[in-house]
Amino acid sequence: MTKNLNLWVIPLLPLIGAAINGLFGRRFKNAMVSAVALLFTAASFGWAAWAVWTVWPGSGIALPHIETLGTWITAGTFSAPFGFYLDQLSMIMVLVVTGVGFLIHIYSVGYMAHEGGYYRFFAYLNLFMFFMLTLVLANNYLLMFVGWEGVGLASYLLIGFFFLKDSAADAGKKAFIVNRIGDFAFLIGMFLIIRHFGSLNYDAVFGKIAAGHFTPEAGWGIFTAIALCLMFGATGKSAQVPLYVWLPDAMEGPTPVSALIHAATMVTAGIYMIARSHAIFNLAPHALQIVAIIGCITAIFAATMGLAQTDIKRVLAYSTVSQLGYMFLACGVAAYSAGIFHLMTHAFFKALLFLGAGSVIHAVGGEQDMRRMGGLRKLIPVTFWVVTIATIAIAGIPPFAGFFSKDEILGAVFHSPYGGPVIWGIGVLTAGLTSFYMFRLWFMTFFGELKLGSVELGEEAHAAKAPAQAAHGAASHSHGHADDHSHGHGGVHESPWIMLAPLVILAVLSFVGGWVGVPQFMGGHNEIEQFLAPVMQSGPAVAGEAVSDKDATTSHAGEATPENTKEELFLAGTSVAAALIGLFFAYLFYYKSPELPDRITSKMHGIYMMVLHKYYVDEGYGAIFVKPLLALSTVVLWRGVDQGVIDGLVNGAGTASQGVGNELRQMQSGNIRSYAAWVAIGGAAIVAYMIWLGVTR
Amino acid sequence: MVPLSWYLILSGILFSLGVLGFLLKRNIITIFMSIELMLNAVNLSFVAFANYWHTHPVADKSIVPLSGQVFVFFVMVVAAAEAAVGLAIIIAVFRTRETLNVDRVNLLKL
Amino acid sequence: MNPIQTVDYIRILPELVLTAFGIIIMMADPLLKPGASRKGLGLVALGGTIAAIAATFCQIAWSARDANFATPGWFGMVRVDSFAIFFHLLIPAISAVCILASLEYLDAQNIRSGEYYALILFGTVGMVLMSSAVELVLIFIALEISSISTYILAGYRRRNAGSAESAIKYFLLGSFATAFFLYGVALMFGATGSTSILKIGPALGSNPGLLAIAATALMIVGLGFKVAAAPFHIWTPDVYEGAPAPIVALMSTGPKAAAFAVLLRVLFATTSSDWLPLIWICAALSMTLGNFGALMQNNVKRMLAYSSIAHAGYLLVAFAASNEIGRSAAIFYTASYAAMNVGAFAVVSHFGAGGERYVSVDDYSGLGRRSPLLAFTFTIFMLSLIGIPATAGFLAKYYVFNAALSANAHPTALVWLTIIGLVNSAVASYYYLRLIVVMYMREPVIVEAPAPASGAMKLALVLAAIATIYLGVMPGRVLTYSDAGARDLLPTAAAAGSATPGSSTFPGPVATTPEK
Amino acid sequence: MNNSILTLVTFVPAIGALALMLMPRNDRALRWAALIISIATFAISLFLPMYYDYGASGFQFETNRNWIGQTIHYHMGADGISMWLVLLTTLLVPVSVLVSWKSIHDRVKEFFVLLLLLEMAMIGVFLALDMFLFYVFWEATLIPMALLIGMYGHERRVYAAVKFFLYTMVASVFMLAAIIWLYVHTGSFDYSVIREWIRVSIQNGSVSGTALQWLFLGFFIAFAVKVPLFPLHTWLPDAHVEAPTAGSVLLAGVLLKMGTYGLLRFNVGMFPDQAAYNSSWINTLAVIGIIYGALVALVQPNLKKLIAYSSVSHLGFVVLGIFSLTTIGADGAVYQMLNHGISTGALFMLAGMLYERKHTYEFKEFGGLATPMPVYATFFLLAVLSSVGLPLLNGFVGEFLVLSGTFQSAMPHAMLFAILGSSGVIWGACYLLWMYQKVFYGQIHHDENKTLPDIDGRERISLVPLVVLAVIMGVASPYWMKSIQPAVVSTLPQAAGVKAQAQKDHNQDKPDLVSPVLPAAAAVPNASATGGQK
Repeated sequence: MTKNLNLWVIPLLPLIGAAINGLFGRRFKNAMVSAVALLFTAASFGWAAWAVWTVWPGSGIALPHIETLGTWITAGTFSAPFGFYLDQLSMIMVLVVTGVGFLIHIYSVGYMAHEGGYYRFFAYLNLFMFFMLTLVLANNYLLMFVGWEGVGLASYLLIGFFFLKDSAADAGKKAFIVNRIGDFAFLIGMFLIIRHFGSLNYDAVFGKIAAGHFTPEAGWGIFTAIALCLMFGATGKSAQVPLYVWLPDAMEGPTPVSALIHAATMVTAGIYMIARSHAIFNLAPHALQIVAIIGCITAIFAATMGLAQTDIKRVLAYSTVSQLGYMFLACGVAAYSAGIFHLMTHAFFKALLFLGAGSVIHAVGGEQDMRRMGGLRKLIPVTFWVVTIATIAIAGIPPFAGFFSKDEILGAVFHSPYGGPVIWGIGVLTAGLTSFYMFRLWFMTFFGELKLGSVELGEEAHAAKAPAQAAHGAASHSHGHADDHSHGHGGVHESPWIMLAPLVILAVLSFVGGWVGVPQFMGGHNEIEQFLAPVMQSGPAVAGEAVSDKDATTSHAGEATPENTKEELFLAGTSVAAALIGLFFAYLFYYKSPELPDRITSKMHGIYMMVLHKYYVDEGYGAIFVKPLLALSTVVLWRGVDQGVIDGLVNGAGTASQGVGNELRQMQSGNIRSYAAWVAIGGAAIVAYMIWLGVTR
Repeated sequence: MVPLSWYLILSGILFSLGVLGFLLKRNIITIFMSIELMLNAVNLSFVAFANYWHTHPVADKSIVPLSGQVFVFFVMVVAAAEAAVGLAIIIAVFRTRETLNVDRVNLLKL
Repeated sequence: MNPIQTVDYIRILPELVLTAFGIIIMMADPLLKPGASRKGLGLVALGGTIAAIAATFCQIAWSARDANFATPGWFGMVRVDSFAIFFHLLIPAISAVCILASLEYLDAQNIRSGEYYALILFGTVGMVLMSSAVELVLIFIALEISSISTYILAGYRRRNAGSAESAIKYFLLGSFATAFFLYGVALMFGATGSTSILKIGPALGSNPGLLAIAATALMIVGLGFKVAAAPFHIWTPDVYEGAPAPIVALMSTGPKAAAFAVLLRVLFATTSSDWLPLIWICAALSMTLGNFGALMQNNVKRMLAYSSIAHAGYLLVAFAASNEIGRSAAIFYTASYAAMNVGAFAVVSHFGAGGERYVSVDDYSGLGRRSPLLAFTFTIFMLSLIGIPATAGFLAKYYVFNAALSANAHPTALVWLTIIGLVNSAVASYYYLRLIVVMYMREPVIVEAPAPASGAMKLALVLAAIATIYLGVMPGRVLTYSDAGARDLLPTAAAAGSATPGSSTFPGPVATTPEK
Repeated sequence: MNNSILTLVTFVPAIGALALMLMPRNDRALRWAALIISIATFAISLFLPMYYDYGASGFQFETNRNWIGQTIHYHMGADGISMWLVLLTTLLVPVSVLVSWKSIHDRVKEFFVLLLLLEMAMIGVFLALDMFLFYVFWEATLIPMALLIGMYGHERRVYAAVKFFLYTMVASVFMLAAIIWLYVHTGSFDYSVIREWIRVSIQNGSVSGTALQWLFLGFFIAFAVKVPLFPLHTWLPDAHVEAPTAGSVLLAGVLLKMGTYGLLRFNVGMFPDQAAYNSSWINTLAVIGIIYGALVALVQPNLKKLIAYSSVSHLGFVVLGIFSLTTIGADGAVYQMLNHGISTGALFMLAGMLYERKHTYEFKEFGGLATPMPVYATFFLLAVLSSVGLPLLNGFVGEFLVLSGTFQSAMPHAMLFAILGSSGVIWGACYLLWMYQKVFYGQIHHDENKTLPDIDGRERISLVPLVVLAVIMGVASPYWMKSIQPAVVSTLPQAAGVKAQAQKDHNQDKPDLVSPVLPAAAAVPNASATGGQK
């Protein structure tokens, strides 16, 4: 049974919203702008929900459900359609994107109420929704790439929303360019797919793999190459090592943007892409191994960087990077459904954390430095409670959402040939660190004394704050309004309900969201894994190594033998213990004896400075890539080759010609007798030549 | 009988003398005379050749070998015309430059 | 039978007409008040040139009726074939435009003498005769007629030292070179017993003796001088700079065309092609010396003089090709070059104003603003000289190089010559472009506006411009003429004479009659 | 109609120019007249896609009559490649007229006359099928352009104009030599005749490879300078910086396309073997151009110079696509020609509008302009995104196809070229976003910039067609491809010497057979039947 769901409407609705607001929004009142934006986002969510409900397994509609609207690009034998693809994977994604997106839209109505460029913000936000939905609904890589690049654009625009601030403009540009480096690899990956499959359509590509045309022996190199290219593309979008550097800077954008794009949706695109391409990855064990390693490194690396941050949003940013590392790790051990599961729960609690942080920032009048916060528990109780839920969720304490998904991943890692105990150990350590820095944030923000304006901040914070304050004067007069609100509130105040309502909904989801994946040893059915199973098994029954690890993951999820259960319980217990240890240290350092951190940092100054400066990665990239490149371009290529060598040759030829001309005309002495001599000599030469010719003949 | 080549060599020497005169003399009039010398050298050739062809008739009867002697008259007429014009020009030069030294007639150059 | 028939008079009708008009002017001049404008005489002269053209049409009509018209007349001295007729049309046309340009010029320079026009006509007689003469001594005489006239005309700005210097240089060096030519004629006479071009070819065969070779060399020297080919080009810049601009227009095109005609007749008289390497070298040298010499010139007349050396070089490329296409290309080139160069010098002569004050490149600054039409026409001529398509200069160059590349003899050498030529024409575009640049892209340095062009000048410019464009866009008819001329040049055709009447018939009336 | 339409399109601008010449010097009337003439030309040119027979390949609307003698013909014809380039030209000219409305106030008449003459020549270049005619039009573009730069440009305009002229003049004489050589040996100037002659001659061995190589190079150098291909590009930045806005728009939009068009039509179309033989180093130059142009653009302190170098980079893609010698690559190259005309044309127009307000292109004079000029900033952003190759805008389609085609190409090192070329997407983002930030973001440092007026209705009208086209061409490429593709297929090599390529194209029909590393796949029938879920 087929049914036309008109899937194209889902992305198109936000696009219409964006177009309306973008073209006419300047003349609209704020209410009108938000009405348009919300209406189209809600409609998109509604349509998506209806479509998902219609094709829900058991409805009799075959999945994946593919709809093609027309041809987008065709050349030679290659063609790419405007095609949409709905299966269990994209169902989850489309619901998360539209659902969380809609909530964040609502929140933004309150949060952005006093900012200039209100219409612009919502236009961009809707534009983002359009591209993100295109990304998850596309039925081919090229259309996915449309969304892929498009969300990059939206991210660029939204990060640079406060474009009067140089730091914001820089961050937007950085995000786009770093993403483009990943996109470059994605492009190459697509070329490889075209070369070997002749198409970019999922059904064609995966169909061929499923049909068993390729054995790992024959296709090993190709699949590894494709998988590595796609993976590198994903490291850009999903902020993995080495391309994660843009995400922390992206916090220059308004907080709802951070929540939507840089936590819940866009950054998970890479995970989605790998999960979508699992059929390819399964045939490329080396690539999987690399994915796992990158995910692992990113997770621990970002977690350590998160330890020393004092900017509330930056802590969350590094946390996001770290959690994305988890998801990457999940993909790397071929536990794709676990990755998607974590993606979903992460979307809930991380969006909640960002929005909560936004609410805090809103409450304290634009302050983002946690050292100036404290004791907000009483002043903004609703925010406090929702953030608490989110913090527990991300720390991985049961029965909150984060626990289930994280446990799922760690379990898979432990069993997988690409994971193993070492990587698992790092994962657990990361879990502990996560718990530590999240509770650190929690304690610093909500407990102790409110220290607004009273604390002498370190040089770092000054440096970071300076441009923002410099920008402030101009910003308050124009629509490019910085995050720090200027509608001077005397004291701290709770956010309006339009902002709190989404927080509450997300809090509920953060709490219950994990229950769809309760593992069997706990008496659950792990619904999400079963739900996704048809997609993840649409890949081939592959031979050799890939099959064995596939077996490993499925056995882990599928059957529940007694030994298994014991082991699972041990694993789960370890990760919960790590979370609790993290909580304890956070309590110790930031609640019980707040002077302790300073003592420790003064003792381990070198390491602390390194962590505080994020391992000098940005500086390193600058010194290794950016500066030499600019110097090369300016000195060698432009001034040297272009103006020096090439133009030098060209102009030199001109000057030389003139010189020759000048020399030649010296012949023209003006003296008749010398002229006659020329004629005579010429004549003599000609006669001599002719006679020589005649004589020799 | 004097062979043809003697005349031709003489003619060549005269012609070369004319050329050398042109190249070496500075007075415009002298130079002009040198040109006349060259023309007359040619005339000598004409006459010599005419005589030669007169004694060595060619197959083609339409060729009139005597024409060589007639040519000399043409050349002389032309030379006379040239002399008239040339002297006029020399006078014009003298008027403007007040010199007949050819080396000083070098306003136009490069 | 009277050796001189009526048809013989038809064969020299243009010369006769021109001479008659010249004499009328000479006789009328003393009757006019001294110091009065001689414009009337100029108009008479103009009438003379037009009459000469009409006379040529008479020849064309005659040739259509009389198949023997193209056989040599006047005791085998004059041969009016399509080749000659081409130049009979071209040369009086050049003179006509130069006279038109002179009408204004003489008033501007305050020159009041009628002989000027008479001399132009006599010079034209010489040139016209050169193209139809097939007898070396007659060629010599015709050459002298045209030369002596131009010697005088070159010095016509009597109060100007430069003009006198120009005249004396031209005169002395011209005579010098003519002596070489004459010596060549004498040697050729010695080698073959004849001075008729039509007879020396068969007499020499394909393996001429030493004497004939030396004779050819000497004639090349003389004619090379007249066409300003390197290394005999050296007089050109000085003479052109000093001579009156309209006269430069004439002598850079008319005598040159005629000399090229003679060169064509002489060089292709024999089947021997010993001279090919020489012409190759001359062509390469002329192009290079001319173009590079022009690069640094600041005086427009002098620059155009160097340019004319370069163009002689391009023309010689066609000679070097040594095939029928090449000969046709050479004939076409003379016409094209005449059109654009006469036009260019007409502009120079108008713009130079009294005493030819404004002849430096800088003086042309902002001309596009001060006198848009003058600048526009000048631009057309410059573009044509560069060789931009849709102008005569381009097609002329194109045919030349086409000929060089289709040559069977020495193909490699000719490919190189073509490349030298093409690179040269690219280099050349710099200095022509410089004039366009200053006219349109610089602000004027002279404040006074150029005097408005007189009607005659306008007519001259328009005629030249139209001819330039016409030859560039619709050259078809002129090309058929030049092709026919090239065919008639061939010694075999000439020897066959009446045997192949079709080839010696000027195609003009044949082609045009059905249309009328 | 069908065989006079091309003549009409080509010469209506010329007639218009003549009419303008005869008009009195009333600037307002002249502007309107120029606008009307150029719009009329555009309207006439719209007949081409309307009456184009999309089912057929080969040339259409042909007209062929004797011009000079029997051999030089007035032979015009359009195929899917030239038709769209003509439309691009006729679209950009009215836009250029609009954009020059106020910025040209001195010698208005000459300006528009030159503009229309230029249009005629450019259209002629794309439509001429007789090599002689082609060359005539080719050279005829030179003068109006040089004059436009030299008469209406900025400070160093004379240097730029002369450099432009000499560079292209020197290069095109080699093409002339090659054309003459071909004529001498074939007795014809007709494109198809010569093409056929070369094909036959290669088969029966009557023409040497050396000769063909020289001919190839003769054409190549003329086109490479026009493209411009590294290292022959240095005229371009100067010409662009100094040219008036309309000049830049047409220079980048159309004139550069003449080079790539020539490469495709003549170098690849006539000398397939040589194209394959030389593809390595040409592609190397193209890739160097892509990266080099981008890197140099990255450090330019001048808006227009940056865009000029970006053209070097973008045209590198086009050359790469052409010399991939694949259908996909060449399709993409043709599409990219159109895209570049639109996006870079728009960028130059935008730069010109800024110049009208600020009289400088230096970045240090700008900054923060998004605040006073929001509409302008939006248009600029769209143009930048189109240029940067964002999907759903036109630039992406072309770039993707070019790179994809190169990647699939059988030419040596094609994959390496494709990968290096793909890095262009990174560089493009770098310099274009850097530019955008310099102009629009940050604080306003110059007080006078705070009150800069946003673009007015005329300027918007001139920009809208380009921006709208950028979007449409980004989503509806098949509309263009259906005519481009057959033309490209019939232009690309079919000669014996490029069998490898033919084999390659053949293989692409059956992707299963493609990969040498996947031999197991060969025996299995098309998999999508079993794998696709329908």
